[in-house]
Amino acid sequence: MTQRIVIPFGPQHPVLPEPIHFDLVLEDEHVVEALPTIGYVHRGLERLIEKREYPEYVYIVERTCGICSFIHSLTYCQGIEQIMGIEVPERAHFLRTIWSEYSRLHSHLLWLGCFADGIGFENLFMGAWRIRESILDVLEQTTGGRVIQSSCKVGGVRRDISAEKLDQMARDLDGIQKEIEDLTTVFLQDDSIRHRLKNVGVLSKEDAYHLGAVGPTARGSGVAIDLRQTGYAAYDKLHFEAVTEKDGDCYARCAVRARELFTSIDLIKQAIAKIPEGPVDIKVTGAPNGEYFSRSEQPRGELVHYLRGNGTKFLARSRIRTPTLTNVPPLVKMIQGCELADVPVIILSIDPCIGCMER
Amino acid sequence: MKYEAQTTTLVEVGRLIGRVEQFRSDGCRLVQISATKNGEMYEINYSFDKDYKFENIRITIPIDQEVPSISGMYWGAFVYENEMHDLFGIQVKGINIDYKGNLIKTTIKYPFGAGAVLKGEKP
Amino acid sequence: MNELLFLIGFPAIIAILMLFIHKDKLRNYIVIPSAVIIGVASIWLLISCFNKNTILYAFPFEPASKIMYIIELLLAIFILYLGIKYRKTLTVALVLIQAGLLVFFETYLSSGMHPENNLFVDQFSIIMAMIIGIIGSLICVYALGYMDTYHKHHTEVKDRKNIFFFILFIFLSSMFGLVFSNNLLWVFFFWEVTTICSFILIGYSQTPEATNNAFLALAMNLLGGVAFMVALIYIGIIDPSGKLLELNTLIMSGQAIALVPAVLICFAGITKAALMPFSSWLVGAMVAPTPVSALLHSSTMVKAGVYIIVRFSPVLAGSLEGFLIALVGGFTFLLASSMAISQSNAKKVLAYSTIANLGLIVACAGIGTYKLMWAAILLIIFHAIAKSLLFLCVGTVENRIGSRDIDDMSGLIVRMPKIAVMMFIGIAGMFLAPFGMLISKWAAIEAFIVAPLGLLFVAILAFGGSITVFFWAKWMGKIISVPQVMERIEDTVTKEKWAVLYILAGLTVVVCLIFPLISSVLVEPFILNIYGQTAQLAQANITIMVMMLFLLMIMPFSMLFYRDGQKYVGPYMGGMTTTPTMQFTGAMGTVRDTTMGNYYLKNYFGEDKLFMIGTVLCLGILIFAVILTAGVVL
Amino acid sequence: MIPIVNAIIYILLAPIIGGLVAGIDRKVTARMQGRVGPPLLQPFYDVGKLFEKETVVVTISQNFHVLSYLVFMAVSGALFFSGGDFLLVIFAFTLSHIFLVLGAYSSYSPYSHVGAERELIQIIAYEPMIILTAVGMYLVTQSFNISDIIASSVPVIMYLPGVFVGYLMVLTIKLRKSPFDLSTSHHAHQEIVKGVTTDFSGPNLAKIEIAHWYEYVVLLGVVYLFFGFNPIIAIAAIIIAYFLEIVIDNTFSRAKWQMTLKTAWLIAGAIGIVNLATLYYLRGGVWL
Amino acid sequence: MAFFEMAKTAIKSLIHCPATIRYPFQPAKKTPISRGHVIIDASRCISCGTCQRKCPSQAILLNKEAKTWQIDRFRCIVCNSCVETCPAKCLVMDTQYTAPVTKKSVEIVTITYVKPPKPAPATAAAGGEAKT
Amino acid sequence: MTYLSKSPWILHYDASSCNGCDIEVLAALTPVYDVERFGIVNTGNPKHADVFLITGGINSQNVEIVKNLYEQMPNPKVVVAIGICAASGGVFRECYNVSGGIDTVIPVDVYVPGCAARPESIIDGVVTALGILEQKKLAMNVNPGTGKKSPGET
Ligand code: SF4
Ligand code: SF4
Ligand code: SF4
Ligand code: SF4
Ligand code: SF4
Ligand code: SF4
Ligand code: SF4
Ligand code: SF4
Repeated sequence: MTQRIVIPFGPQHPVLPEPIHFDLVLEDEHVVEALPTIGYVHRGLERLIEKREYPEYVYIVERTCGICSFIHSLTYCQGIEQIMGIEVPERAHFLRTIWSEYSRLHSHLLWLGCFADGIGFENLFMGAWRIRESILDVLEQTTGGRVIQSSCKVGGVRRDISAEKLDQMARDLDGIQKEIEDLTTVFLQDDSIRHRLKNVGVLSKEDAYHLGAVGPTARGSGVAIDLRQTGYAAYDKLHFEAVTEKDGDCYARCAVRARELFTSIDLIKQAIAKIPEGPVDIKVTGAPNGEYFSRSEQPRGELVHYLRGNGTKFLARSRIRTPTLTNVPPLVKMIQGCELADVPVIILSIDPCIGCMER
Repeated sequence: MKYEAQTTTLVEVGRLIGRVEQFRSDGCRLVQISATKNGEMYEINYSFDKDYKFENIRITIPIDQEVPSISGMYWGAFVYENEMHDLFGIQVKGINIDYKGNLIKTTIKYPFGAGAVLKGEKP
Repeated sequence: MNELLFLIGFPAIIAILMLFIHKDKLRNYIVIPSAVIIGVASIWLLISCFNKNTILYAFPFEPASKIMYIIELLLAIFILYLGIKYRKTLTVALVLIQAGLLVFFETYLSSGMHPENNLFVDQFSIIMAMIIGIIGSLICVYALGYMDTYHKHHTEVKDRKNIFFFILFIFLSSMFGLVFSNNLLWVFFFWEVTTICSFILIGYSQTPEATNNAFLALAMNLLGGVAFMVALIYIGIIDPSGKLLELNTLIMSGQAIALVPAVLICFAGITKAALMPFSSWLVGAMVAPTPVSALLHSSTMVKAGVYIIVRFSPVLAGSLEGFLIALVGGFTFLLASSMAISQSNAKKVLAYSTIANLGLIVACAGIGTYKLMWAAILLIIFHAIAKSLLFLCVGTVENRIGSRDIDDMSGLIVRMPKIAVMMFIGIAGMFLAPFGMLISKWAAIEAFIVAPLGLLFVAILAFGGSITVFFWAKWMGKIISVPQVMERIEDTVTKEKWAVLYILAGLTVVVCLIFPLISSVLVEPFILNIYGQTAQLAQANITIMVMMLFLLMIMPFSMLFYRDGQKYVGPYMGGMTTTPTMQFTGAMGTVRDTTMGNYYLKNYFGEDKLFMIGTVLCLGILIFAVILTAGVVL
Repeated sequence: MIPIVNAIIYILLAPIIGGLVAGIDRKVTARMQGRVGPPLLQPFYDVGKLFEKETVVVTISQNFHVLSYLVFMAVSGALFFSGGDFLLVIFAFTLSHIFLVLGAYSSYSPYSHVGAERELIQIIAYEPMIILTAVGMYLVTQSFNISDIIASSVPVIMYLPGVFVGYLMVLTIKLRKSPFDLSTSHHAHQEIVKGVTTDFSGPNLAKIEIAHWYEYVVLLGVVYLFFGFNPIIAIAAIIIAYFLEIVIDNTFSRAKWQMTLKTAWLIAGAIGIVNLATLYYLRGGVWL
Repeated sequence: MAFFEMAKTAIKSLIHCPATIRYPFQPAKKTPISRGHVIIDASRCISCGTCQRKCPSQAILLNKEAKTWQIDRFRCIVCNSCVETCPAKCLVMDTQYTAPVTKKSVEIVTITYVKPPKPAPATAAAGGEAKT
Repeated sequence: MTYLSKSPWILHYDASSCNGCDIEVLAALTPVYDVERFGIVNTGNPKHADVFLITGGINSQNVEIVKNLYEQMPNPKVVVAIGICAASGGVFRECYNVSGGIDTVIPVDVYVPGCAARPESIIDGVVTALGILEQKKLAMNVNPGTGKKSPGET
């Protein structure tokens, strides 16, 4: 009997910026067994709900994850607003949408970079993150924070963006779009990359759907789930289509994200063109009583905040179901039988965000 | 801004599997499973979605009651069910990949469960 | 001549003695001194004959030949009986054909033959005699201890040690006979005896697998025997006087006459040397107790095959047939090296490596320029020493840890440090500069490049040589990768075993150091004698090699400097903490062992696929060569 | 005498040149990525730093393997620059690499282990091509001796364009540049962390680094041989070749081992051998 | 076969100026609303304690008796909550981030606000607003 | 002046952070901030690292990991706690699973505040750490030979 190689892959591992662990069992470089261990980032923040009043809990919620921090706060606020029946001013909805899409841009670029790093393409990593800095600049100029925006609140948003700034943002986006085009061409055309991504980590459409894949992981397999279609925030006033690819391999998931960058740019431009004038928040009084599953589309897919109020300032339960958590079963399926070199590629291809997955 | 319509149906524990099977055969996907402590009872929500139509079924169980696993129908349910076990202490019977309490290791046992004592709190 | 007769006769006498000794103690008392005597005798042969080129001895032909004829017929009957008993139709058929041919030869042809110089000795024979006499008898000594343990572990195998040692010494005797006979008929006799010896040794454990493999070996070697016999008949027909039966005359007689028998005998040599497509018998022979493997691989049997081919090399040189034979060797080298990558069984790795190296030797001999012949002889010498050392090391390890799997040898450097170091030397001897095998390969490259059609072989060497690096290096790696805490378990190895291993390990190094001497005293005169010119390595390179060797020997002392001031930490495990025995708590809370297997790249270097390719390729070439030869004859 | 002087000069100067090359490499790479990059002398700072660190080992024999790696790398380079036999240089080169591999094996970390196995795959991938390079040089100049090859004023490159292409690929592997940075990598992160060097630290790692520098100089020295007829062209060729390697490094993702092996053997087998066969034919050898 | 897709960008970057901001030799990127650290105008703090209550990270500790306002900068997550909720508008978010330190410490400020004797509190607050 | 300060190699580990600080650490490596200007390389391997950049408030499962990584770094080494979580546990300080700051597990040399810590701030933090690294090196010269043999070693 030849021996197998057992590799503790993670929790600390340079291709995984976040801690997660796999017991990899290899024959040569063929993965015959891969079981994940999670829990390295579990903080237990959902129980802080009992110690923070619901308006302050936004600050906790947006620190579920530093990448789509804004969308967490948005989803939470929308949930509370629904329970309390608050009508948020229209301009606030548009601003939320704009910031959401900027978050998506920065998240996707970040992912493209990490992904390039995972397949050993350093220059591309640098390229993606260089472009991402211009997105972060916009976020900082409009919210005061690079990664933690602190701009959403129950009842609207904390800050407005001036008309001139909005114009300038729309203009800058053209330049960014050009740079992103160059970047994504490399991702989608270069044969050394295709060799690493094509037919790697294939997830069939049926598996994707029934294993609970969401976001680009699902869309890469041809399952067109995109919660923005439900028309929350200002998405009901904007036009876009869910980006899908058929093949279900790493390349398809990469292509979905690459193409979504352009959807986001387009959505931002539409929103800037259509944004109405008016106030950006309303005063909120009282306390939520009721429950709601607030859903939204994060860069990684469908996010669910289950909120349950009991009429006091402290909620009874907040449960955050993040896209990464539900993308783990498909990941476990995909990783069986791949090559060692594919392991980081496949793991990264679901764009795992352990921070929010474990809360 | 649109809020989506959501329905929540109460189901008896015994009929849970039947209902879930129905969702599966209707082509719904499993959105999430989550537990909530409600007094001396646990509520467990199973949420499904098909074409953006959100449906939720809910069972209510006493703290020490076992629930059946739905991982036979939805393979991926094991993450939620293990999580539910690790955080609430709810026993789930027949999970396909049973971590036996090792999915999320916590400083205190069943931090969301009845009687969990948080930091800085007195028992 | 007395030395020759002594070397042939003495082991035979000891062999017969062995048959009647059942007491282990007593056997030890006889085997060890006689091994020493054989070794000393072969050294004596060296001292007395090294400067005399070819010496021919006129040993009376008739009576000896008659005895051999009778023995051969008896052996044929013996095999026939076994073949029928085990229902091996192929074997039976081959024995019948061979015996038929033999009877034909003896009745119709041999009467008029009067070869005179039936025994001879030259530098090449001396080299072979040294290999047989020293390495072979060392293996016999080693076998004493090994067989004890073997029977303790394998109680199901009937203890037939007396027969075992009987055959072992017969083997040595017949090998001596083979290299000292100048009469092809006699060569054939000894040839057949080695075949049957190996047959019995391979089947020693009498398990179904062993029996099958023994018959496989037998069948393939009988096939070679048939070819040999045909060659003899051919010679008998073209030269009824029997003068051409004398090896030296035949070789001198030039291609026009000697090519056909040469090709046939080389075919026999290819079966015996287990080149593709006949490699499977040698791999199958691994079921035998390890000393047998060591013997077959290093000093006897397969060496008989290449010996005869190298002998005929001057005849082959420059002919298309020679090129084809070389091609078989070349492909065997490439493919067998590749197959070795996919093996985790240490003995199989050794087997494939042997096959590969024999392939290389045959490739050299087939092209047959003087430089290549020089390289071929060097390969024979270095291979014999390093390979026997390795087999015996594996045997010792196997005796102790109960596995011959390389993956199970991890941490051997801690568990059995002395053996591990010796194994290291053996492995290094097989593929690293400045050790012997590498010197020989280097010589081969430099020789092929100026040989006709050489580029192909240079390419084969370039690829095959680097492939070799892979499987040896990963083996070395396994030995020194230590899963933290391990206990030392080598104290039970017996004194004789140690002695044998020390001598062989010492030889591996020393022969490298004195190889310029060996080359100038034995190999170069021999080649000069045949070709009128000879090859040698440039003086500067030799100096550098020797310096490297010294450097290699000094380097380990650097460890002394590192004894203090070191901080020890566990290996990097992705942040996981490990126990001293390298376990960590993995997913689902299970405790896992950190195991590490080597790579086998089965999809690329898998045995089955490559063996198919090799068989088709080499069989095709051989058939072509046979048709070509037949064309010449008709 | 001259050979020994050359060897000594090599042993003293090669680390300096190699370190500078590494520094330039990092600087140019950084600029290709739109960054400023480290100072030119950064590799020296790194090595200096590593020597200042404490020695942490998993097993004591690691020290021995690394030292041997360094020593034999220097030896093979010295052989090269003293005009020795090309094949011997290659064998010494292999020997030193085996020590690196053994060092990796000795640490019993799965990451180094996989790195070691991959390093071996790389060795079998590139070695045939290096030997064919030597053979090509022989066919052109009728000698394996570096001194003779240099001395002959034949424009080797004219006869061996295919071999040169093959050699460039070997260079990519040996310089551990993407796409062939399988076993350990200077840059982007790898699934096997740092592969063979994972469990080396401090002074040991510094020695590996210095050995790399020695190696760079030898490898670039071989490029020189192709253009040996004119030193200026040769230096230019070295610069261009190295620049090309940097560009390749920056425009490829990492290949898997299967791809590496296939590409290397295909290029060595196809381009290299065809080139040599043609040459053989031209030189009046029989076919092949 | 499409290789060297990245070459264009790589060569372009090589000959162009790097994107790097040479911090600390060049000033850091900052915007007028960048959240750096909270500063207090101790002369206007009315010791109401709102900031302490609204701080999600409990970085602020107000001691009414000792008249001190204390901030632990190693707890403050610069969320701006205190600044937004302070009724006296005496807290400001400065754009300069807190410098790294080797020892954690808290910053204690003595509140120097003196209640204006006569006018009613409402007017005082209004006055404060008028000033800004 | 030693070479240590010219070539600080970092190891980054996310010990239960929200990612905010981690992506800022990564951002510091990328073109706009390019810490390689200071010779900083993100090694991803404790055995090569001099500076341990650690984010997050450390949950129970991470305690052993962090200690292990710290242990595997050769001396002299410094630990830089990046972000408020790493300094004190931050907003999650009261969470049941957060031990509250890196200094509850291993000694911390530099605290870099911010939520998330900005890349410039991280640069400042590493620069501060270099001074400490130098001091530690000097202390090591004064008191060398800390190495000891582990049991079972040959
Ligand atoms: S979000 Fe997760 S995957 Fe992406 S960069 Fe951060 S840690 Fe890595
Ligand atoms: S999915 Fe990841 S990126 Fe998105 S909010 Fe969650 S943690 Fe952040
Ligand atoms: S080691 Fe194994 S094969 Fe050898 S004798 Fe013992 S049991 Fe038999
Ligand atoms: S560690 Fe390597 S891949 Fe990561 S940013 Fe630095 S140079 Fe790039
Ligand atoms: S701006 Fe400066 S660095 Fe950039 S290209 Fe011009 S001179 Fe060079
Ligand atoms: S900025 Fe936020 S965290 Fe900091 S003191 Fe104010 S409220 Fe507290
Ligand atoms: S700072 Fe503002 S909120 Fe805080 S106590 Fe003073 S006045 Fe009240
Ligand atoms: S300090 Fe803030 S940004 Fe950093 S990890 Fe903690 S919560 Fe996230």
